Amino acid sequence: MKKLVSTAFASFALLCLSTAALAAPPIKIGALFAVTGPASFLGEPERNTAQMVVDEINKAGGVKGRKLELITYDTGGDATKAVQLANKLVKNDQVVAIIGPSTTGDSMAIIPVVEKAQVPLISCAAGSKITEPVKKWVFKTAQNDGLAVARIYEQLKREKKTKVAILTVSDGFGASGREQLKAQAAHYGIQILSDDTYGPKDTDMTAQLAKIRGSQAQALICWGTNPGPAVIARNAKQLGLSIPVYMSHGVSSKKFIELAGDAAEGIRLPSGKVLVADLLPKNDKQRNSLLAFIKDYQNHFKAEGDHFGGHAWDAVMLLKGAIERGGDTPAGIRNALENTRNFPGIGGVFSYSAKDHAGLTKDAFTLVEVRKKDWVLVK
Amino acid sequence: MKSDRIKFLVFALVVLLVPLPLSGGYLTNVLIFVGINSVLALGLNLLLGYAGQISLGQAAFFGLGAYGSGVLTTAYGVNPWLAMVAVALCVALFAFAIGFPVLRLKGHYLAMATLGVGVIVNIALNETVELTGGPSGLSGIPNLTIGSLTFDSDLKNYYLVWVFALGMILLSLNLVNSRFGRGLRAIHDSEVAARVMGVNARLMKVQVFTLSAFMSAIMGSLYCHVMTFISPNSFGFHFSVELLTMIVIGGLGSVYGSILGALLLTLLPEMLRTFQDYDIIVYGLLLITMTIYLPGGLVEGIPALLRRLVPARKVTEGSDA
Amino acid sequence: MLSLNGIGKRFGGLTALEGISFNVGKGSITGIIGPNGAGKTTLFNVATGIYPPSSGAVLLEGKDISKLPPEGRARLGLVRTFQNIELFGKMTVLENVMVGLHTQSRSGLFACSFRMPWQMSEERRIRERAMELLDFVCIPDLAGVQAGTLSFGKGRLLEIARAMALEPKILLMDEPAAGLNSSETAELAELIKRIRDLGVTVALVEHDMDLVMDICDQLVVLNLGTMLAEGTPRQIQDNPAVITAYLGEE
Amino acid sequence: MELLNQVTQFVISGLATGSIYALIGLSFAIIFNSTGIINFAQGEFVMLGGVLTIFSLNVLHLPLLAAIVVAVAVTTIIGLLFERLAIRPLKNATPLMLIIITIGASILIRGLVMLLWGKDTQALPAFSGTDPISIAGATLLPQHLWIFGVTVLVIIGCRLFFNHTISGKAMRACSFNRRAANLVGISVGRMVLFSFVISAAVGSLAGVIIAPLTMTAYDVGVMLGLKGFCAAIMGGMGSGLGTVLGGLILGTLESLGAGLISSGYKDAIAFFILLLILFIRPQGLFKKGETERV
Repeated sequence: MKKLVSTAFASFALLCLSTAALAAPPIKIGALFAVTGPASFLGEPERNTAQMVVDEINKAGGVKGRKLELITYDTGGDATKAVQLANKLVKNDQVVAIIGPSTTGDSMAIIPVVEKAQVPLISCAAGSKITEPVKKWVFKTAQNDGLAVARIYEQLKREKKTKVAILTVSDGFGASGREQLKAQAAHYGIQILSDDTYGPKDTDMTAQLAKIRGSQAQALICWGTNPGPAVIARNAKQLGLSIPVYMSHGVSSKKFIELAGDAAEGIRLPSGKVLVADLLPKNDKQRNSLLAFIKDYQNHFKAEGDHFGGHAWDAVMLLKGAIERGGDTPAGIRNALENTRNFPGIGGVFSYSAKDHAGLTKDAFTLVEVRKKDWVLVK
Repeated sequence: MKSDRIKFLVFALVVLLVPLPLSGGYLTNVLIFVGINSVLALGLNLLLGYAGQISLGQAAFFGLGAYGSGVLTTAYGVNPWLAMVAVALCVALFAFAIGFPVLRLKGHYLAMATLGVGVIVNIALNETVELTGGPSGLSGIPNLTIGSLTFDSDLKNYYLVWVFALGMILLSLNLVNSRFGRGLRAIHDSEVAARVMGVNARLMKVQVFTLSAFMSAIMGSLYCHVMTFISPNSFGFHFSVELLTMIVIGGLGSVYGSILGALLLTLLPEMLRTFQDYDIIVYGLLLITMTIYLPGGLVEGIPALLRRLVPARKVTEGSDA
Repeated sequence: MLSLNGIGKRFGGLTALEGISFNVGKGSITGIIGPNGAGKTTLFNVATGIYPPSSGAVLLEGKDISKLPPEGRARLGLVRTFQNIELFGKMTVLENVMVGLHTQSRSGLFACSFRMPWQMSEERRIRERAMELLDFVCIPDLAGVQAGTLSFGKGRLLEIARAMALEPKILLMDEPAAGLNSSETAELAELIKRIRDLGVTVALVEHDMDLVMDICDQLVVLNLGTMLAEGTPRQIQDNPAVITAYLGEE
Repeated sequence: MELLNQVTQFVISGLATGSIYALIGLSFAIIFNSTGIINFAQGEFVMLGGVLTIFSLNVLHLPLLAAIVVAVAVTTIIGLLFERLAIRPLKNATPLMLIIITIGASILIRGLVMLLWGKDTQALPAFSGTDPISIAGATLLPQHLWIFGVTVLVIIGCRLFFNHTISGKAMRACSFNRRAANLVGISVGRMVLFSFVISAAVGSLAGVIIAPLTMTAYDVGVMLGLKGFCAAIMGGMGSGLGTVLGGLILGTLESLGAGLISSGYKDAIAFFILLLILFIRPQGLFKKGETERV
């Protein structure tokens, strides 16, 4: 009898607890992604991943017993819309933090909004000027372009190649890469012999490549997102361009190999480790996160998770950690974020500090090469 | 004449009172952009709805205004108000210069030429990286100030933008109901007849083109100071088409129609929240169905619908009694 | 008044007009007649500057106006109406006439948008003058009607009022009686005479021979782009070449 | 010597790209010639050709030839529906309304394709391999030869159709004078429909044969359409050699501009030339002037 009462009591208590957990209002997180428009190749996997991670967290009981509610809006890659929607998240939805936007332009546009409203922002865009100089409320998960550039230049230096040609796409991604390529060249003793661009919708780059073929360049570095680089790979093969071709992390997905076909063979690029998760040594810090992300993404979307989705994964997980440690107020979350150390994510191992809101080192990138339609690590 | 004045006063009063119940909320922010888009749409409507000359490059003038002010104030520290006036005058001059050859063209050729101007300006904004920051955009543009008053909140910006907008709306209303406006409408109906009536069609077309460029440039300057960040893809072909959609939906050849169209299309993403990815399809469908079934836009369509409904109800009431 | 000197006009390889020369006397009513395809409307288009002539010159009061655009010629007092009535259909009848008064007023873009005082008084003046003109063609009651909804006959009257608004020295009318019934044509004849009595020279292209013979002082006959004859209605009626052109070879 | 080699390559590449523009330009001209409409949704027909072929190939697992036939057929039906649903209902359409409607249609088609097949770029395998062919020190791909070949076939086809068949002659008659054509018993409505059907077929065929080179996605139509339109304007909107020459010149100038002047301003150069032509010779580079009749 006594036993029965205590069991009943215990179960009642448990029931109370769980209803309390259910009754607690969810923690609202805002998300802005360029799901449509020219940057949708970023926004779509990011939105998918963010929703997926939030669902997984809620399934596992939420954060400190409270559910997360993700409120996602599509910016269409339009700065004006991004600002309106950021305002909406802050003022109407009263979110405690915002993840995204996908592009550097959208991110730069909404920084004044979040700074003024004092809501932490974890951007998923790559441009280094988002967190340089450091803004109090702004963090980012996507690796800085500068890190990718450094990775390529290091390799070239090792191979004693000093003359390069660069070919960048004329959008935000390419412009930022171009800036970094030019800024860091001197530091690695590299000389840029030709500096060309192409339009995001161009279908033939043989003119630029023929010009590069005629120069003394020892390597070609191309900065763009699909489909441009695939066109360049094909055109380079058509022209019989013999120098090694380096791409950016903008095309580090199977899609690039699929689009470029045979022409992709031998092309190298810096990539987040998500591409080569199964090739990583057992003791790699990121291994567990990477494998979990890839498995989840495969289960949900029957597709390969790429590092763009990874940016959103990192953003949500960093936020989860920050809420656990700092509570559910914007200020608490911000402080906890800034104190995040050695968080193994998809993009790399994050360590934020008061002086660094980007949180990654160049170890975030590995250099990979296409061999037999798959990626291999460059030793 | 009198009733036009009263209509405008009521409209202005509504505009000035609307933000009060919103208490600086999110909607205030959206309404700032409604104000900007209203004037942009109005500029295009003067050109397209009144004079009958299409432009698919309106976003270029808006962009030049925004970048002109943005660059002058950030890189050269020019006084923002001075920059606004100087830039608007330069943009107007530019429009005046290209207006003569461009507006000699008609119909599809005119559409293509204005589109070409838009594309070239957009490429120039993208490529002059040293000046404009290129595709990554231009940030750190200061807010406008008057004395010690800084326009740094949504509410202040709302009144800033709408004071300009109301002024331009009033001037446009005056214009379309005058000798000049009659000339434009005459050109729209029959350019040959208008010219035979002694209307200098070529010059008037260029003048109204210049005026719309001037209005767009002023709004561009305001936009850059409100946003404090600008990037070239806000001023591309896509936006020109959006402006076109606004006036087609609101009402070609109607000042208030332009504003209605701007209001609806700026709030549309809000209303289509449930559709998410489908809004691009809704745009397309709206353009087609409105042109086929409601070529006068909503300003003509709504009253027509009401007229059709009201007598219908009277009949039913009568049959009840 | 209006002199055409050796006017020729070619479209591609097709010759529409060749060697047309005649004078329209001041204060007269001159009729230009000819079978279909004779080039009458083309001649009007050249005279009013809608087409540039391929050869020859157009002189108004002795001054060469060949290089002027239509609006420039209108300002000098050379005004026309159209065969298929070119009204501004979406504007009201009154507004149509007010467009005709365009050359009688000066307010530009700035004055109009800022409602300068002189612009306001000019606007009032134009409005009053437009009403007078509607009175002149006897349709003052239609002032507020949308022009596109007018019957053909009323449209014709409006077009004439609008043309008169320009205070023309010479008015060219392209088939004014086309599409009118007989009573409307009779009214038109009266109206044209009243216009002439105001001191305006009139030239008209017309198929309605009764009308032409009734009101014209002088006739010019075109055939296949060339001038066939010139003279008073009586002379033309008896001209064998004209009879052949109209009735064909026996 | 090296410069000469480069220039040869620029020219050859330009001609290859130019023939793509030419083919799309031809499909513009077909509609314009019989209706006076510039179809701003023309680029979407091109896109549909490529996207539908890939869909038939990858999802329906059809062989390449069958996939192409399906793609062209479906696009043609879409062209037909477009004319029926969006162009036909307009009474007394002004050019302005037609511009707005065709822009609306292009947005709609693009949106539907995006929803149905996603936003990813996809590639079609080349028809005859990817081994480059060397010509005078410059290289081409076998796919370029396909494009040249199809362009030539389409020109010949148009010639034969417009000059030697009843329907073709009737369509030309409509372009000269609609009212007169109607009077002699030609159904103008049917000819307009015809022109949309043929143009959709040609456009989608262009889309199919260029897909292995340029790859395809829901939004490739915009730029290709604009360039095709430039080509057609340069050629004076004719459905023959003029447009083809226009396309080839545009492609070559673009390629030379990218190679010798500035790759960033490549498109600006193309549009600048377009503007110059519109200003100086609105009737196109190869046509004699005609006076507009009032």
